[in-house]
Amino acid sequence: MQAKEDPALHSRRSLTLRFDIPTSKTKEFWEALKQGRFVTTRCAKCGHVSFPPQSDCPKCMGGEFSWTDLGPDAKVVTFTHVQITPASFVDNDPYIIAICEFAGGPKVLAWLEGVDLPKVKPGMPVKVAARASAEGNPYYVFVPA
Amino acid sequence: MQAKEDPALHSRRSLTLRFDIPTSKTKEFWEALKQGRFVTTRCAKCGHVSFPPQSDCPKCMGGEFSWTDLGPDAKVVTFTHVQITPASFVDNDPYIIAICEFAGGPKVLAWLEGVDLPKVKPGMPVKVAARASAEGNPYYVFVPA
Amino acid sequence: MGRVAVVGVGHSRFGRRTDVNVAELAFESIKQAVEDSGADRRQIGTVVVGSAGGWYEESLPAVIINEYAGFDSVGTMRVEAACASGSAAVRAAANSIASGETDVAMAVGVEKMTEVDTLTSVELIGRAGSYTWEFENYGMTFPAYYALYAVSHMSRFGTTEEDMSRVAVKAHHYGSLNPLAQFQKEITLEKALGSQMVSWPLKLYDACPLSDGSAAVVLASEEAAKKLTDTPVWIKGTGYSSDSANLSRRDDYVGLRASVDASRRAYGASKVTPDMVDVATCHDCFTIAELMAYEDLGFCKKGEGAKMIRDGETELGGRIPVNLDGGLKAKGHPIGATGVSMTVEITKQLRNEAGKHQAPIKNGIGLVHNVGGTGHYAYVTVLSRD
Amino acid sequence: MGRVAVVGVGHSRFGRRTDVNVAELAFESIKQAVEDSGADRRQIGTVVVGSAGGWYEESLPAVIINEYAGFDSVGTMRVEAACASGSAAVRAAANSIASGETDVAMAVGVEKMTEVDTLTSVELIGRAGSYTWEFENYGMTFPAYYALYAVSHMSRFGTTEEDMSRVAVKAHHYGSLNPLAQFQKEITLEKALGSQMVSWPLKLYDACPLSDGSAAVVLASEEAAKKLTDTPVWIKGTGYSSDSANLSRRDDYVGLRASVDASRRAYGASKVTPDMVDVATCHDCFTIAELMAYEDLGFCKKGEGAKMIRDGETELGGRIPVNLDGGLKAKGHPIGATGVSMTVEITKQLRNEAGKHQAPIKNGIGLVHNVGGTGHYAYVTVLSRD
Ligand SMILES: [Zn+2]
Ligand SMILES: [Zn+2]
Repeated sequence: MQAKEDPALHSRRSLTLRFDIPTSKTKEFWEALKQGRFVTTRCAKCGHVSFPPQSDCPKCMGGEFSWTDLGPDAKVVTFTHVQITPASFVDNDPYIIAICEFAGGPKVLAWLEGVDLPKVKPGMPVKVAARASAEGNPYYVFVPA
Repeated sequence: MQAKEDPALHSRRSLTLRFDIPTSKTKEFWEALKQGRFVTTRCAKCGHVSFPPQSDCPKCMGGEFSWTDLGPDAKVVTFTHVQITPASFVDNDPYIIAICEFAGGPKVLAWLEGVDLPKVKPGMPVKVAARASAEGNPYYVFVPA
Repeated sequence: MGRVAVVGVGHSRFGRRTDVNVAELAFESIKQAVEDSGADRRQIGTVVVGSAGGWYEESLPAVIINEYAGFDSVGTMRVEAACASGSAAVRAAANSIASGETDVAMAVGVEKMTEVDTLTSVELIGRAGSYTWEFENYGMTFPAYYALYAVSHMSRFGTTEEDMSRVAVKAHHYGSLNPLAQFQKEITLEKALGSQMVSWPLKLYDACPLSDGSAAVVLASEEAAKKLTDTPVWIKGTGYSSDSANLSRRDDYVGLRASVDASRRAYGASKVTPDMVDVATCHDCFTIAELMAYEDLGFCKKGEGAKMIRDGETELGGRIPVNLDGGLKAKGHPIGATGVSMTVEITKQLRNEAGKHQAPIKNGIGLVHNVGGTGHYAYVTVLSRD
Repeated sequence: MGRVAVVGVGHSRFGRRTDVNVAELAFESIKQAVEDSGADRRQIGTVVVGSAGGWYEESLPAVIINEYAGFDSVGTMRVEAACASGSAAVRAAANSIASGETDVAMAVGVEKMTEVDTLTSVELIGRAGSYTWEFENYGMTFPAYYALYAVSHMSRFGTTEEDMSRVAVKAHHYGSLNPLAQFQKEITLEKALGSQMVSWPLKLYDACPLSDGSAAVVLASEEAAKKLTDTPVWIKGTGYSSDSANLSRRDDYVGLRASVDASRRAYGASKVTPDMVDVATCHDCFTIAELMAYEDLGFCKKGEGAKMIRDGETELGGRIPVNLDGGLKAKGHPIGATGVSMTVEITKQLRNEAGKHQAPIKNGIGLVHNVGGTGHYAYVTVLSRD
């Protein structure tokens, strides 16, 4: 270990990055979510269902697709409880993150709310629910079924 | 051109980076500068003079060196006047940047202060001068000789 | 070294692409390149992604792009050589073939630069030199870097602001012929000369824009190429070089030593001389950069770059047509995409598929010149019809 | 593909290196590697720098490092494969030789992670997956990524928190024998088990630290290697793979498919089977990662990783000693340096120069396993004395 008192240039310039991420290709997902529906894309050519939704098929590269309902029922595949959070989440209490699988369909990662850690088990039935951030951004969480 | 109204996720997370840059190997440079002297490294083995100063020789990879005085006299090699400044320099007025060459020695890039753009020419004699930022960080500029 | 050919090309529209995220943008080129090559996607053993990164939200672009495009379990990595990242990707993909790792590989170049505000972009590029010695206290910018060269070139050789503006006029003219270019309108010399000063003596119209865009090439070994296509374009020789991070350490400011070294190596490896080049893309991030490139690549003598543009020697029909796709200046410069985009352009030229901006092909030889930063990197590739 | 050998190695002390900037840190390894190789520095035609970047002020690390070390006009680029960036650099440098570009090349891995505060580091790593779908709204962290795997592995195979802590105890034991390691003190099982919870069930002692460090290797063609050294260590076979950016797209959470694929390809290319491996480095960014690696690399059957650590099979003297340098857990994990550091360690082991942590070498075969992210990338290299 080095001495903490090693000389350093404490930079007087900060670099702050905050991105505007295009959502034209997934706007139906976010709009359905605002109405409480959880949908994703199904390839018109090969039938592959993707999550996250994408307008180009990763299996056959086809560009034709339809939106299909996924929710709300799913079950927990795996999970964790995050106690040391990133800088941009310092105002959050520790949160449970779970990967949950929809019946016969894709898996989705999100917060699992409304349950204490010791009660969470793989296989636990959950349902997906819509939320909005304080800024009005839509997102989704899982809650016990 | 795309329509400005394309939907986007305006991220609610920002990433802010500000670095503590180790200066153990160049502290003599910064300390001499505070005392108004402009020095750099000279390799004990091959005599190569480096700027920026570095404690390992780029010519022979030797690790023995001494500090040698460079200043204050130099002349302008090339220059520019920066009118669109980076995000972290938005509070600065436009500035002249010049690369100046010390007599028989290395070149150095810094602001050229105390002269109007139309009067600056390649070959113009200048001298290096010490400055300190509002935060107390030492730096150097060129001024007309 | 086994021969490597370009067998498929893809290119997105460049510009302010607020309609797509980085993976969707890359996919536009990937799909075209795969279809153009005729290869089964599963033949592609390696995908190399060229991207400088930092401008957009995803920090592992290679992985995000491969997931989106369905490249499961492919060997992959990202490469960065500043504004030459795209050429570095082509190089790494070609080496993956030449070394025997795979028969078919893809290089994808992509950047998404408009998700942050303009002054943050200026900051990101300005930091890409020597942060400690040239940015922290002095706020270098990309135009400032090239302005230091422009002032020296003007002082030494009498190059003028008007000469530089001529490069912009040429670029916009050819941009108007390229439906994928960011700017598709011609401009006048007066408009260029009268545009906003950015870093004296460089003005807004001396500078390439901030761009979103992608490009992709599918490369193949000689054996695989001959099965896939009747019109392979061969990588005949390549050269790479670099120079100091600190501009203060450069020998002079009238040319890029890295470009000189890289081109000499590429000419040597390909046994080609500059007069054999039918068509070239030169790295014109600023107008002065294109003039210096003419000289550094041996298209003319040092100091005679301005004369070449004045005499129309780099126009369509001139001695060596340069940047017939509009160049970085008018086509746009999504950093990581540029080197791949140049490779796509020269491949199309050599296939006689460049449409309205097709050059006459006599020797079947084209050249790609791609600079990273201000000559911090240089990559030169000679492509050939045989 | 021509054979490529490691002919020189260099390695800095890992840890909180507030005494050096990124170029000074890289130079420590570069100088050692060049001297160890006996090569004239001018023979080195390519320098590939592996660094994830973002943690330190310089955005063109390859250029800054080459300037500092005096590599004027060398062909260079930076490569990124997240935490496998170092292995990607070794791969690219080796391909530069195998393709015939150069006879001697260098791969340098470096990261400087302590110039920002810890929570910013947590943020930087957490963003390196799918930013849009898994970070923006959910704040994934690196421990969280691996905790999702740990929970699944525990649930399916009965692996326990104690099993994971055993990996930490082993790592710290070997770290205590490595003077370049970040942590050089042994720990007890109780200390590991009782350490702060980070992302349940992973605790502080399940995680590698944030580190500064560098490593370098000089590689050479067969002809050049034989001139330079009597103890070349050959790159016998390599395998690379990748997996989805979104964790939700993975098939399961009990192993890394990318590691399985990469190791199968490396075994195939080198004609080596796991039982022939004398000594290995496995990517133990978290203790669960090491247990999964035993399984994914075929050192044991799926689900039996915990048994291997309980039975001491990966200790010095065991069936396949793993991470005798302390591993990422105790040696430290400067992201871009790690893959090169692993190559240095296995080279020293095969040369019988590993000092206090030397493994018995019977077949002359060692293995490097380097993962990027959470199996977003995997690189496996088989090294051999002949
Ligand atoms: Zn499909
Ligand atoms: Zn020396």
